[in-house]
Amino acid sequence: MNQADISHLVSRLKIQVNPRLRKFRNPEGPLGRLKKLRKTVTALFKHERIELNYPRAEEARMYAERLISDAIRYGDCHKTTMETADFWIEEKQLIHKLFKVLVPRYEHSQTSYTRMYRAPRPYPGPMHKKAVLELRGNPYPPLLPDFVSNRNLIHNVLLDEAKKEYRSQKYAEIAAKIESAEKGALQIENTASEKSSIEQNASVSEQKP
Amino acid sequence: MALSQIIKQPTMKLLEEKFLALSIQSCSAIQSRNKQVAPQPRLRNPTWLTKKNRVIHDDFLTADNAQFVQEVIKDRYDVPPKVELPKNTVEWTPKLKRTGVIARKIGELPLWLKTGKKISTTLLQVLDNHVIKYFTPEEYDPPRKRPTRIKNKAGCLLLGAEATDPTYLTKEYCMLFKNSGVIPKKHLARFFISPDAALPPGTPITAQHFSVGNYVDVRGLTKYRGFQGVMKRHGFKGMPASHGVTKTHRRGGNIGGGGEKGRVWPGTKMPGHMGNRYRFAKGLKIWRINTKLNVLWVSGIAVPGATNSLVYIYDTNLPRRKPSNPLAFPTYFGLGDAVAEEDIYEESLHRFSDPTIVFQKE
Amino acid sequence: MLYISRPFTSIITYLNRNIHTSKIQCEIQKQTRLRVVDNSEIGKRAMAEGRPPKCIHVYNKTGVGRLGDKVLVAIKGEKKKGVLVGLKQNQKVKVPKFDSNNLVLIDDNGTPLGTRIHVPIPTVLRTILKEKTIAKGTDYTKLLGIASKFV
Amino acid sequence: MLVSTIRHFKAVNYHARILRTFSSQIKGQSSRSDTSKSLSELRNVYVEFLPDPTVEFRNPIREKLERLDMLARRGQIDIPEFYVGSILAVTASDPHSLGKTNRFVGICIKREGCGLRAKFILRNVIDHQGVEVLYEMYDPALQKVEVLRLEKRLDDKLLYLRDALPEYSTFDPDMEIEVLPEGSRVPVNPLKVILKPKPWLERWERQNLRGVQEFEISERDKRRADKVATPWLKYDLMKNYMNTIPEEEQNEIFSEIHEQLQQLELTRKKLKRKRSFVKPFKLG
Repeated sequence: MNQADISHLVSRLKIQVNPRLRKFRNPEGPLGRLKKLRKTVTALFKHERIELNYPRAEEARMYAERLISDAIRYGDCHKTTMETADFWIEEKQLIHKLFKVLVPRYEHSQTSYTRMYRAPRPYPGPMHKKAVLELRGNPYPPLLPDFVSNRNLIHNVLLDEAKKEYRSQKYAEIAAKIESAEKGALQIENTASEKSSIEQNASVSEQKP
Repeated sequence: MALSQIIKQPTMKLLEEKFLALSIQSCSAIQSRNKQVAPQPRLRNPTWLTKKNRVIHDDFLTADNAQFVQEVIKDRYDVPPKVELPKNTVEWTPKLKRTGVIARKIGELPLWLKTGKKISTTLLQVLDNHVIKYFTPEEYDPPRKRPTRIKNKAGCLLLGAEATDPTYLTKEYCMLFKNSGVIPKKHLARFFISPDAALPPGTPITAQHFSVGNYVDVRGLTKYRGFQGVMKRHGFKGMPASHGVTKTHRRGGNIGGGGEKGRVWPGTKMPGHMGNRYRFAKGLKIWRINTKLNVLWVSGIAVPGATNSLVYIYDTNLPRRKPSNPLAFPTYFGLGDAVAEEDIYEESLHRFSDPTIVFQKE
Repeated sequence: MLYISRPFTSIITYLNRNIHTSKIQCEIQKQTRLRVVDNSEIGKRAMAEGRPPKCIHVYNKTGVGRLGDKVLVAIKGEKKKGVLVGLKQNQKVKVPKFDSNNLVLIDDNGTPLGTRIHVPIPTVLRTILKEKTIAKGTDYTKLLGIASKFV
Repeated sequence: MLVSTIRHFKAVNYHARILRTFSSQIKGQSSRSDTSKSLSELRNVYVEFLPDPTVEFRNPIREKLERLDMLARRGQIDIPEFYVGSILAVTASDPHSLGKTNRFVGICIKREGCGLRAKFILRNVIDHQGVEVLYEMYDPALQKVEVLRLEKRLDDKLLYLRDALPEYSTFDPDMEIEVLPEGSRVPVNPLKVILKPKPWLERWERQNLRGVQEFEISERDKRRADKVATPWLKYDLMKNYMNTIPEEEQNEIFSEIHEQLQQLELTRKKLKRKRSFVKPFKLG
């Protein structure tokens, strides 16, 4: 049971994080792994949309998200953040892009800063899964067709009709219920006002069942 | 003359029939010699093992329609099913077998006794269990037919746990829940019970099915560790690191003698897949129950499975740990006037809200 | 600091002999050097000469000395018995762990050879030694009487 | 492929919705300036209320139950704010001498664990003998935990005091409580200790200690230390992320238990006032 490290605060990432990091075995050890990933992160910041193997894309995506979120959180005057950015971005002019372009772009973003798609695998060819990794708000045309106007799809039309019918039935039932409740309340009122006479009491008891 | 032509002749046909009859007779004669052998098991899954998850296509529903689907589900299942409690219940006796429950292992925490001793416990959260169906002993058709020597016949109770969104499930799976009136559940489990312990469909089962101080058996799927060597899998000692040992530091060594018995005996401990099997942790004491969140604290940290994995809790079958006081039979219905405490502790347990322990002279 | 005036080599031998840097060697077993913490004559002289006693037997079934165990030590060319009253090993909760492996010399009846223990000893020894006294028939609790401080 | 990506996109949208509602809650909290300030302080004072960040061991219900138990125990005993480097006095009931208590004074050299398993180690030198005791914070046999001197040191762990000269870990058992002025920050003691010559219990030259005076090491040790050093570990952003709890989640936890903690602080303040009133009558 380890204590959480609170010396350096971080923001919650807006993507799902793998519980374990991939090892990417490397002759240089863990540092070699970081060096490998930083090439991808630099390329992502430079080109804004890249196609690569899936495992590396997923891993690099987490680091890119962390870098942007730290940059948003601490800004460019924070020493540790600047050092980290310096380590992760190999082409140094991109550090300016991170703090001056990407930070304003994502400052008020409620979703993740990057987006990842599974890409088709070349056939015949290696069996590796492929992925497309991109920064949100990039200048390229979108990869997927737009499905915003899906109201005219057949099942949506059918569901619309079903909805109308279902609701009308439901509201009718509710109205009936209220009416009956009102009636019941009226009856109770009547009983309360006419409680004094024994005859009426008897009549009410007849009505009740 | 060809053989087929001979067979076509009526006399030959008769002969053939006779021959076949003879052969069948002789076969049955051989079988009758092995009367006591149990019949071959029939491979047939229980009726509730249907395909569970629907293939999900993206339907591009509008937000309104998606909301409408959820509304229908809510209207359909929001009302808890009306259950008629069993009327002629019998008193619990040690020979009766109650149902178990489906639970989730949620972690491990220390507790302290009044003597100042620290014990480690595992927390098991009893999920929203509901009875789905009861199969009487006659109805329940086990895949393997046993010889008729079983005296105490057991019924089978099907429990479901963890309500889920029915739109993700297949129609066949949802139909299993139709008669019970509960919302389709993610997990199903069967429990063999005495016919007296039968419960009507829709009955909820809570953590108070068990009581503090009693013992339970917990069954879970152990963590899968892949293909492992004998040192990790069976706790072998391995061989020395040096002193002329080459290439056999973590190996098992000899696996048997030669000569007449020169073969690998069944059950020899060797490398192989480790874990990913259902295992019991037996005789765990219940120390504490939280009735609000349905959590049990049971002793030990050896409950099989990872944190957040499913486990099944049964009354213990260890003869010396059977409960002395009568249990809630067939389950706890909460009919008494007194509202249960939020936290029920075992007597010897220190409550965190109690004052500091002081060791006094007797 | 006592040994600074001695030749350099003797410092090295002393340190090598006495200070264990790995965890496993914090265990008390045969050949372990111990520190006498009572004021018995033989113990005082042995410590002052820089020849601390060496454990040559642990009286239990594991052969590893725990708190309150009886050990046989070789001290100044003699064999003496002693009780472990403080260990370097990591201990359980609320049981103190010391910077040295401490020993109090006793005779065969459990009577301590010295008259005073000049370091604190753990209170858990009260329970441990009482249990041992009942089990073994020798009165070990006498050494609690000469303790100066409990922690 | 297409379908799965769109589903993924939907899932992200869903998370975003949750986040939005959550962040609006947080904003609502931060408008009350005093609350938000104390929230940021709470994480330093009550570190053990944050759960173990290891993903596979986490479960919200277990964590909640654990926090409730911790609060219940804190209602019975006042566990004050302390750090590694503070000097504490712990009074525990002693099962080995019935009816009596055991008081140990020492410097806190390590804090570890979280939740009900939180522990700390105290060290002192008594009669020229170094003694260390490990205590559990939520042990029901602890009667009193007093902070005699509240301060921090330059390092997170002071295990090197075991190899330092004994005067650095010698403290008077009858020490008086040193009271800090109200509202002041916890002072950091810039003391640099002198280590004894080798051999050591650990290879201190590999640990980048700040609270130790410079010592001489051989060329070989230096080379080896450089070989195993991991200066890039601070750049492994995901590893760091997995060792901590994100701030949003911390705020969630502390806003849940904030009221009870505030109540505990109030009772502590009352007790303190009482104690200071009684003080003149005590004869030293």
